[in-house]
Amino acid sequence: MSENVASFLYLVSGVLFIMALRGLSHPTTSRQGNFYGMIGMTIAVVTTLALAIPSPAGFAMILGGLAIGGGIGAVTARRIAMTSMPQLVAAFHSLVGLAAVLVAAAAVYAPESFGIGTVGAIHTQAIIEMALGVAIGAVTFTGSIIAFLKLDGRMSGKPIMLPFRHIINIALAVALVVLVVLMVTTQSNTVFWLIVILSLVLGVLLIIPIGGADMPVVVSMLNSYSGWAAAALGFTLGNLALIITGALVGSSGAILSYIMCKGMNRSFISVILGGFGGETAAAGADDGIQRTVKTGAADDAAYLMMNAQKVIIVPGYGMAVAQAQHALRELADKLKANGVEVKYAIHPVAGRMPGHMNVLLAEANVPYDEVFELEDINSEFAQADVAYVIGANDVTNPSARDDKTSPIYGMPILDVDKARTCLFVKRSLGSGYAGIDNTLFYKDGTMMLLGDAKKMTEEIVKAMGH
Amino acid sequence: MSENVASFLYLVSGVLFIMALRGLSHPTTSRQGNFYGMIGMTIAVVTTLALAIPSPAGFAMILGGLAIGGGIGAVTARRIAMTSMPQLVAAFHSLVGLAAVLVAAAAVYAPESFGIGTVGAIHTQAIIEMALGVAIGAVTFTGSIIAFLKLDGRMSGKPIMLPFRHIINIALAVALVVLVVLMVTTQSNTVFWLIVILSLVLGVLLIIPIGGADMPVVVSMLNSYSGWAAAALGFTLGNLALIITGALVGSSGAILSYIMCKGMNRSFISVILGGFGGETAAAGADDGIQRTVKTGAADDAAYLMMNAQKVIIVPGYGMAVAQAQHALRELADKLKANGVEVKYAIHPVAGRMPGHMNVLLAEANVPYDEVFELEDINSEFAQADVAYVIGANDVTNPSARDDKTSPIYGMPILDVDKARTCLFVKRSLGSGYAGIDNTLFYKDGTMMLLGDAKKMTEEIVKAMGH
Amino acid sequence: MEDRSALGQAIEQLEQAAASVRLAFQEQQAESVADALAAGAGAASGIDPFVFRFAIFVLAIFVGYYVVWSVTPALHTPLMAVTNAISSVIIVGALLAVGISASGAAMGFGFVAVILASVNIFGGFLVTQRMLAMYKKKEN
Amino acid sequence: MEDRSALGQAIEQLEQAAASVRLAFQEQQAESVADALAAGAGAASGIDPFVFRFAIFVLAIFVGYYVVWSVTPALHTPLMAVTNAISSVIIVGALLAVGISASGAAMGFGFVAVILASVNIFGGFLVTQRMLAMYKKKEN
Ligand SMILES: NC(=O)c1ccc[n+]([C@@H]2O[C@H](COP(=O)([O-])OP(=O)(O)OC[C@H]3O[C@@H](n4cnc5c(N)ncnc54)[C@H](OP(=O)(O)O)[C@@H]3O)[C@@H](O)[C@H]2O)c1
Ligand SMILES: NC(=O)c1ccc[n+]([C@@H]2O[C@H](COP(=O)([O-])OP(=O)(O)OC[C@H]3O[C@@H](n4cnc5c(N)ncnc54)[C@H](OP(=O)(O)O)[C@@H]3O)[C@@H](O)[C@H]2O)c1
Repeated sequence: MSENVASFLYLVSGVLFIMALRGLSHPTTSRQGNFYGMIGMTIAVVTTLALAIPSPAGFAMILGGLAIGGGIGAVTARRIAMTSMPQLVAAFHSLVGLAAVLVAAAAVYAPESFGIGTVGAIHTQAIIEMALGVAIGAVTFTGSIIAFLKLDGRMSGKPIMLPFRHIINIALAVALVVLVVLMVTTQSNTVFWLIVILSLVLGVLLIIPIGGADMPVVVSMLNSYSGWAAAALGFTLGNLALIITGALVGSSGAILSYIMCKGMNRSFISVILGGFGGETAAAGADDGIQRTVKTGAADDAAYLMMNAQKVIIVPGYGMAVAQAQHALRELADKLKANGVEVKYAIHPVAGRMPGHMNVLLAEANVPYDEVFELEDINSEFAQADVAYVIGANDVTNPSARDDKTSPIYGMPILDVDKARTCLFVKRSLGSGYAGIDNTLFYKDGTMMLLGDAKKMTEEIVKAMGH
Repeated sequence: MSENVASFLYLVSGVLFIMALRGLSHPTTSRQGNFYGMIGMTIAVVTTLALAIPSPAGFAMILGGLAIGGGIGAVTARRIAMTSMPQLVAAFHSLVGLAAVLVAAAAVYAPESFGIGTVGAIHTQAIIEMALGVAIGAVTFTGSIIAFLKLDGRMSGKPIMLPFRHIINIALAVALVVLVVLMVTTQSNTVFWLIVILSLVLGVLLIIPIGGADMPVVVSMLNSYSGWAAAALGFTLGNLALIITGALVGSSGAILSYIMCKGMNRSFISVILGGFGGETAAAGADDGIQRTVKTGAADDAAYLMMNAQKVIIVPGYGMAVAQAQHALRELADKLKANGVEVKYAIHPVAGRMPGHMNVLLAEANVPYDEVFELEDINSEFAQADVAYVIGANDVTNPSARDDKTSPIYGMPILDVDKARTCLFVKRSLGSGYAGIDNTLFYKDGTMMLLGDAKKMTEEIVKAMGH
Repeated sequence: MEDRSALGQAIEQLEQAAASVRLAFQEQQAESVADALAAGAGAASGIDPFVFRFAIFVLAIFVGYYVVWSVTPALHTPLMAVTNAISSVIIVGALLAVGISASGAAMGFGFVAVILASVNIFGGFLVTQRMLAMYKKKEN
Repeated sequence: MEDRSALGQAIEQLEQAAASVRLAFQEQQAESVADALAAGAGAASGIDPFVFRFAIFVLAIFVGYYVVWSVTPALHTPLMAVTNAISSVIIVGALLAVGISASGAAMGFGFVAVILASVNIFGGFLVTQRMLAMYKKKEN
């Protein structure tokens, strides 16, 4: 295959990737989009094999690699619980980062095969592009591993704040620049591996000071990084598919990070500088003033909801923890069977990942046209009889709306307090992710249903059955 | 300047053009966007002059050309009435089309200067690209002239339907393909000019069967064509600025045509096949059934509005014809001074051009945050005391909503019939662009204010002054 | 003369590339052939620039699609005016025709094209500016 | 061997280009120099491919920006999964390393990279498919 044809096909695969993302603009077109993505990847792989036809041995290795990797990937994809998606994505990113490092290493050891010079005489431009790619790739690798460990609970979510960490990081960055210059002049493999090692260390140092709860932003940021690494290597290899895809992935991660930070009303800088959200502050009932809380049992909740005309369900992180989505769906079915109008209201940062609640509700077969975003449903709380808040907390906290001194002031919230009755399912009066007290618990119209989200919901369903 | 630097600068100017369009996503950023566009154009021009430094004589000619053209352009831009924008845009497109033809001609006569071969030995690929560019450019030229003449009333808007016109057009298209092949083989200038002439004829033939009222869609389509012509020549000249800009302009025109057709609930094909909207059918009062119409005078209207709490103004094509926007603004000011809430409701295809009403209201200094689009205001008519419909007709016609047999069935409309009282300012009970009767005129809550939009509005203002 | 030295460089690069390719070819070593080809890539890429231009064209269509859909309907009339103005970037071709062409006819065509395009450039941007200046916020 | 004839052609083109440029340069005629340079453009464009690639990169960033903003928030989790899957197009580099490289070390690196990237490709697309299959419309 000529290079021209190959480049054209790489462009086609880039366009298919664009269409893959475009498909995600609506649930009905999304599966087709994913399919475009698969075709794009197939075209990229086949084109590469046709462009540089491997030796039989090489071909065998490639097939073997695809089989091993594909097998692991397929099994993982089938087995993983939907609630572990954040961890999975973090783990996958680390693989992309490491793959980028290895591709760069291969290019250093066999520059001829990539058309970037000969051993000891690699073109300067290629070295610089490659160094960028390898550094970003290595940071992505170790950074994602830390994020994975924190998200999976295998490492404490507590921020680890080294003394002088900013100075250390800056020193590392300077050292990296010096090493790249050295690499251009000496063309030494040792220098290359030094770059890799320093970047790996940098990846760890950048992520450990960030609290476990901020990991979703980090995962998205690392997603962006993996894109830029791919694009940088795309320049080295002169490969259009890599350049286009890298830019797409880079934008995607950056935009999702931005959306998350905006939804939390925090600046991106403050997130990546770290030190936030390590331990959830034990706020709540202990703040001096004695306030009354109305608690209720499953029976009360069942009675209230069965006699309502309109119920709006507000899921949050607690629903994910308790895996309560299926029970919730049953509850909604019961209500609908009794002629109650049921809608779901999703806050942009409910849960711990963008779209977290949507994917769980989808898993429980909740039709997506019953699920509404904040702007579209917020005005309806005033007409609702019951707001059933299940495992959500911060996203309902009225201090974000009313209290200028609150750390989350300015973040948009779901106006559950406008509903006639507000049912709160959670295990305690403790606070959520942001660690601040929720005054709603002490409001007249609120009834707390203390307990695990799944158990409580199941009990309510049972109580309805009578 | 090296070609590399030049290409980079062309890319910069392309990006600036993207930012120019991006700026138009909001009125506050739009002026900055236009400024980016100017900088982009300056960079493109200066880069070209630096890349291929002209002789002193050539330089003088260029300056002269810029001065003459710039002068004409600037004066036109200053003098033109806002109501003549459709004509102006059509006239300008014809210039772009002709310029594209001339650039292609220059390339044929002096291929060396453009790096596409030598006289008599122009590269095949370049010829094909150029032929595409010149054909589209020529069609744009004559097509835009016809559109201009029809819009400016210098030519009847009546569709001119030649017999066998589809066959003639197809024959012309086939002839063009044959000529391009001939051009590749013979490299003859005569063949080039034949291509130009046939394309000019084709441009005329394509547009004359389209009724005057459909000209806005045509103008937008020709806008798109001028973009594709520029892009085709961009390939010939290997110029990034032309390629990027051509694609932008091409998309832009296509999307606007699509929006207009969708807003009118007609297919693009049916528009360009022509034969619609030549003579406005004299529908209305003459359809057999005797129906009663309540008419009113300026005093009645003034009384109704001054005692309203909320008035929604619905402007249409008649406001543009009568140039009533300034009087309308005065009326709104009077109402607001009396504590009446005033809003403007704009239908996507009100007037004869996308955004036609908005630009006229803006000219009359109506603040843009009092002006609402259909989706955002339609639910408010139910709470409005008065809907003041000034020169609009089709966009309020309830048969689009209720009557499945109506030719405009399915087109979204402004629900002015939901307002307590609906005041209709127009000169007669005649129909509008679509030529169909409006049942609203005979409704109970409707009062017709027959007369010229501007005069009637001024009289109402006077009546309010009492 | 800057032009001449640039040309000189180009020739040198081309010749080097050709020489190294020839050498590699003769030695029949697949790896070094590929390398040598790539070595000349600065001056002589193995990929036809048309492919790159086509990729740029395709991506620009995507950008155009999205950027135009993001334009607010209230500004559709200025959008028509401003796209008209920027489509006259065709003036680039006209400038080349006038500036460096050898043929008198080509210069003439170019000159007329410069005039037409500049009517559009100045007319288009100024009329857009005039329109946009009218779009105001409440009370100012 | 197809490879060899392609190389032969490339050499020929390069040499022709070099020769014609040299000729033109000697004759010192600005026009024909430009033409000759352009004549060689098929094999040897005057523009560094880096510039084109950079243009493609910039436009792709714009496309990415718009296309990702158009993703509905409800599908942000699948978006993360699918972008992860497509970012493993880095496998292209790994395939080159395994397939045509001379160095054993490079092959080894490439092999591991192929494995890692394919975990991602299969895992990413399949998990996305699994997720998307769950998004249903009312009553079906
Ligand atoms: N979505 C994103 O992209 C994203 C990313 C990063 C950060 N965040 C942040 O995450 C927060 C999301 O808000 P949210 O309202 O969804 O969650 P939240 O404010 O963190 O509150 C979750 C609540 O669920 C309860 N809970 C935990 N386990 C439970 C169980 N098994 N059964 C019942 N309840 C349980 C907890 O209360 P108890 O302990 O009393 O049970 C907790 O108060 C926001 O502050 C947001 O800024 C979101
Ligand atoms: N905006 C676009 O992009 C676009 C493009 C192409 C087509 N269109 C079509 O244009 C139509 C626009 O709807 P529209 O409601 O704005 O206009 P319309 O339906 O065409 O009605 C305009 C009305 O204004 C009245 N009128 C004319 N001159 C007047 C004057 N001097 N004073 C007072 N009234 C006057 C006319 O009635 P009298 O004769 O009784 O006075 C006429 O019925 C739609 O059918 C749309 O599909 C729009």
